[in-house]
Amino acid sequence: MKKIFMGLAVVLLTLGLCVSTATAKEDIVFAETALITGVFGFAGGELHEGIVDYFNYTNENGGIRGHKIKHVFEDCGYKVDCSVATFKKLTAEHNPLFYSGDSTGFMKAINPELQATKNTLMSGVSYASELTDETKYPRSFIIGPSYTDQMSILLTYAAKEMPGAKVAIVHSDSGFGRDPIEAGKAKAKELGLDLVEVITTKPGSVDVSTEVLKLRRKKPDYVLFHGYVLTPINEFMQQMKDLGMATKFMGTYWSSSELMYMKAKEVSDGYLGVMHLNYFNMEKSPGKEWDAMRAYNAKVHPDKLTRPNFYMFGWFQGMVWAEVIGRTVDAGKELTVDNLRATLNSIENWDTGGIASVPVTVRNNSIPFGRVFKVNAAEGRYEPVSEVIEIK
Amino acid sequence: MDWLFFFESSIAGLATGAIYSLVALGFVIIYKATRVINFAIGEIMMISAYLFLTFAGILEWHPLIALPLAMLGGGLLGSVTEKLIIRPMLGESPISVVMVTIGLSSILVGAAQIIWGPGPRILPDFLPRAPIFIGELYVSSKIAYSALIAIGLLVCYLIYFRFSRGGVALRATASDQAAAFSMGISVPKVFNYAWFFGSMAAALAGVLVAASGGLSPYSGSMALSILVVVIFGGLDSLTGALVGGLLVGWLETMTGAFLGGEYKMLTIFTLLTFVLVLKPYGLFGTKEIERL
Amino acid sequence: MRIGDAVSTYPSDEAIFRTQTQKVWMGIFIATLLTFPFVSSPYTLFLACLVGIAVISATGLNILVGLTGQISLGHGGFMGVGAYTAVWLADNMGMGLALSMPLAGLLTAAVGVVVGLPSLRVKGLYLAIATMAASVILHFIFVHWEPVTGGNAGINLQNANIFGINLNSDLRMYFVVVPLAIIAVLGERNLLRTRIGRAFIAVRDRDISAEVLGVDLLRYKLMSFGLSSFYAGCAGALWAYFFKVVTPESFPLDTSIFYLAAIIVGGMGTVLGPILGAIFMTLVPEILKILTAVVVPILPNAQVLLSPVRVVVFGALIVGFLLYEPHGMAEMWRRTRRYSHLWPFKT
Amino acid sequence: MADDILELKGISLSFGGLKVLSDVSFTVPEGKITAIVGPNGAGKTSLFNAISGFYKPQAGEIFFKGENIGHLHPPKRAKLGLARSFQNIALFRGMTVLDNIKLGAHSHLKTGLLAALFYIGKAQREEMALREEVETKIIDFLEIDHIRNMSVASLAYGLQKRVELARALAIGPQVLLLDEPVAGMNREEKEDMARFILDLNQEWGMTVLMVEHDMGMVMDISDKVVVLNFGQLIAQGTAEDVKNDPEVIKAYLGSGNVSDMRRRLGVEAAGSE
Repeated sequence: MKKIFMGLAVVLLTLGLCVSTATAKEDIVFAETALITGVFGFAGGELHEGIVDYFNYTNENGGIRGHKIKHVFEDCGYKVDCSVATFKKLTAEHNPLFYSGDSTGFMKAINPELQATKNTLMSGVSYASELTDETKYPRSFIIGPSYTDQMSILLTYAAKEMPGAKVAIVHSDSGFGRDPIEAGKAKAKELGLDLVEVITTKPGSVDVSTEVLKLRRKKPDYVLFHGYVLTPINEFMQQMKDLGMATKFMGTYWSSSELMYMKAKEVSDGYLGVMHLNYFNMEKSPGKEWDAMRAYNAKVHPDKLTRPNFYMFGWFQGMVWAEVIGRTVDAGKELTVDNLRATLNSIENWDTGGIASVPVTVRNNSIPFGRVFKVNAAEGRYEPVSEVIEIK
Repeated sequence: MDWLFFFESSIAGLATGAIYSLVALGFVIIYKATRVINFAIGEIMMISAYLFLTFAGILEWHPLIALPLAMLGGGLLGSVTEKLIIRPMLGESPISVVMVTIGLSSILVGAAQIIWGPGPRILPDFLPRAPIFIGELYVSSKIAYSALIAIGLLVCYLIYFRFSRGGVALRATASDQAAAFSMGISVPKVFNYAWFFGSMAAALAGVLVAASGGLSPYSGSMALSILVVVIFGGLDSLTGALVGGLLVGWLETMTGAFLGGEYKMLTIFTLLTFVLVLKPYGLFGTKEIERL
Repeated sequence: MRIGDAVSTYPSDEAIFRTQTQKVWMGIFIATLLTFPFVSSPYTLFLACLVGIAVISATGLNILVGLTGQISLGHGGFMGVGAYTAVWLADNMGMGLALSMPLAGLLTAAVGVVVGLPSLRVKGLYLAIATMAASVILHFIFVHWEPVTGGNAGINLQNANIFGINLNSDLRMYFVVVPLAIIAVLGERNLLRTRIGRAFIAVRDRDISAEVLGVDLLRYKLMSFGLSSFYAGCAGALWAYFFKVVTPESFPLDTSIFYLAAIIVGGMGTVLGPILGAIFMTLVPEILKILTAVVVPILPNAQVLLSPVRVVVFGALIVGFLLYEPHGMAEMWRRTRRYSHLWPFKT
Repeated sequence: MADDILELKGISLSFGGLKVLSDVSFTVPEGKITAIVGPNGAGKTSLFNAISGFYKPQAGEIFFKGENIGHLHPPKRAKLGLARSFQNIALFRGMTVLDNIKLGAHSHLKTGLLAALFYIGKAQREEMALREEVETKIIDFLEIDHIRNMSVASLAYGLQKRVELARALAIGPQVLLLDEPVAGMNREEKEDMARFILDLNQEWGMTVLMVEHDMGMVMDISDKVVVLNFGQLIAQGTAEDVKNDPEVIKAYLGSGNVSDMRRRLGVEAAGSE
């Protein structure tokens, strides 16, 4: 046993020292740092499949203006140094035109390199507010509204539905959780909302009964969650509903997935989520592309009857870049970063055929639009309850 | 000062503390017998909660069957751990043994992801949900019942270790391994037994924590607070585990209530630093006598 | 087969490289290091820099844990202090790496000494938790001291240069990191040849006896904390220069555990151990990825399916080493070397 | 007295309720071999620990060359020249024999951290001077040159004791405190050790204070014997005086047959086993 173990260790080490290099292909290359493991694994896996499926679907239908897409990726489990390593490796080996990154930390770390040397545009799973500054992040793009914008959309909705409403913000004590809080406070004030409480919790699984005690006293009309996926939002809702409170609950992108009604069941009824995409599971089809996506999914994954919106995010991410390539090719321009960037910035009122819930317009290095959706727990779906809300 | 809020928070804090005490008890039992700091205790909690989820949520067995089975599962996990990776480490430096348990926690996290998937889960409701009011005082039902169950097991453990043969063997081993061995106590058996019971306590706590806080493969990280509890109370003191658990649970909750959640870790770890400087072996821990 | 070495003077007996063969091997090694960046792919070059930084940090931790026997879970936090300080100095004072890194190291050393203060009263695992408390407190400071740390968003390094040379490529970083790593390791090796290194080991092996024999415990424990933190601070500074950004999440508790694992896998208390450990632990995730890639042709979805397996393997490696080779890779290396010396005779 | 290098006055030490030493006073004459004897649990090692500074006596004073050193921290006492060995060999297992010995010289070396890291001029010169001194004075003297590069863990018991003695010598002792230097040794090893101690005393003029159970050796080489029982000093004087002291005999035997005890002491004194 000991010998086998030592032998294995030696083999591993030698393998590591001779990392092979491969040659780049002519196709359009899309590279990705995937998030299959790690704390983000629950979403990363689906997101990754969304990207993969979209590219396969596109390639099966002749590619983008004849260009096939080659998709390469590696998993990093939400670790910055690994992501940077993967970026270097994948860009060196495949020279991708597009890159899907992961954490905010990675987006920041890679920014100087991204600007300096590579012919690559990047998007990622980060909606960090800081990335909306195009002068600082000219090669990065947020596929959707930033966290601040998401929060603003929800607050706008609340202010419209109940002017002067009492609002509480609950967020996790992590980089992600703290991101839009200051801006959110300012926005609430601007909208004339009464911000009665801001609560910080540890991320992940925590007991929230004390926080419920606080909210019980402040009696907010709305509680806005940011920085969570599912827990402990369900617990807040459960306990506050048990207490007979009429508070409405709302949350930003990562807290607005199907997990809400799938896991928290009837407790989640009436929960409000902000979403720039449509959901996989809708009462009626929002458009042709959406139908195609459903059909393709049914064909290649017959076992997957439904998909969380992370999958939609992956699909949409692929779609945005495909559109950018398509438009650039149509305009007869070369596929360089600058041309692609210009094309991207020129997108105005693009109809995505039902994938996005809003007409796509690019502004502030992002797509600062969204709609508010409401959980219908009995039916097991989100239903749109607002018009498109734009943040300027 | 809103006294009602103060008392409500205090009760919530003590209830959390009771669960901390239970995990800490499991931790201390293991430490007392085997001198091993088990950094994987959070992951044992997590796996046990997943076992409960499997039995009660997926197989839809009655919680009264599922809960003991999950505890048994947790206990067995502890026992197997002891046999496979702790026993061969006998006599190695404490750092190495700690690292073994850290390695184990990584294995368990990965295993949980492979078996149950990476997404967050919610346990099926098995505790009464109606909020409890004591006069004006509101207590969240889940946390109240969890605390009661935790206290129940705590009492059972204390009685058991005080009076049973196994308990005596454990205490004998804890105070002097060689002497215990020469008195005919099978020390390896005691080790295994400590890991089994210690992990079982953690298992129950894991289910209770997951019941109110949800569950994911990374849930085990909550055990950081448990480390504070056991160091605070003294690594080898059952009393320390009980008192430390309640105190740390209370303090953490009060910090959250009056200062904000971001100060929780800061407060308990700052407190810990002070305690360590003033009482290097915790409030109730045995001072190791140094010899030349 | 080498038979023996005849040395006639004390300096030659205490030299680091005692034989001609060793010197030759060392020359080959240095030559390899020099040519490596020009033949490697950008990815391996990146990894090499990462390994270099890890070697410095692991060597620092080895001084504290391996040589002096004080367990620390605060190493990641110390690296954070170094990283923030270096970036702050570079951006606000316009300093180059040659100045900002040592200063960052010194500040971190000061922090380390303060964190080490309980070490006189607190031992073993109690100390481990006390140092963990320090890293929690440091993390809090990173998040909340916004004017300096940039709070949540962290700070970006605008001005990465050394002696006026812009450190904007991995190649340049390589030629900064690798020599520094060599200096760091030589420093540790030299330390072991002097009274300070002996005092450290004495404190580790039998602290009380050491005190009676003339070693001032507080002084050497704190010195060890300080020196170890200095290494961590410098490694953190290099990390910051390498990634050009520091956020509160750059150095989580996992970092401390990673380095502990590295020195244990490598072999605690040896000079070679932290080097091998740092290389191994940095490359393991990469190696596992390559292994997964090998399976892909057979199992197209392998990368997705096997990703969590890597987490398991990572843990299993730590456990495996501790069970089957508790003295780490350095011991494996030593055994191999002895075998090769005596070849063709059986040992 | 001018020629007493070490003087203990009224040392009392207790742990909790347990009295380990009560009011112990005696002197150690310079250049002589003094032995502390007494049954197990008499407090001999505790007394050593009090002299080294590891235990802080509740009462009493310790004078070294006429100066009260009772408040000094253990390393300071070592630097003054109070060197000792330990009952349960306290060698540093992670170091070679040579390094163990060198560690003894710790408090006399001056290399600072920076010099050590770069091993520049001064540090190297100091280390080489130390090596030379250790080699010529100690290693040659104690005849341990063949094991100098071995790890101490692999050494035989007798050799480990000898390395401990070497380390104590490297401290540059004014007084050498030896805690059971020959305990557990075979006869040959004992004789070697006794010869080293005598040589040290006679050739180097070393003052030795030792705790020893082996009566034969104590009686053979000691100039002065101090007897402890239950933490109290019950007799002191030359070996001959002590041997005949009825208190001592009672202490060793408990009670009863004095002549038998005397015979046993006498037999042991002859060195046969």
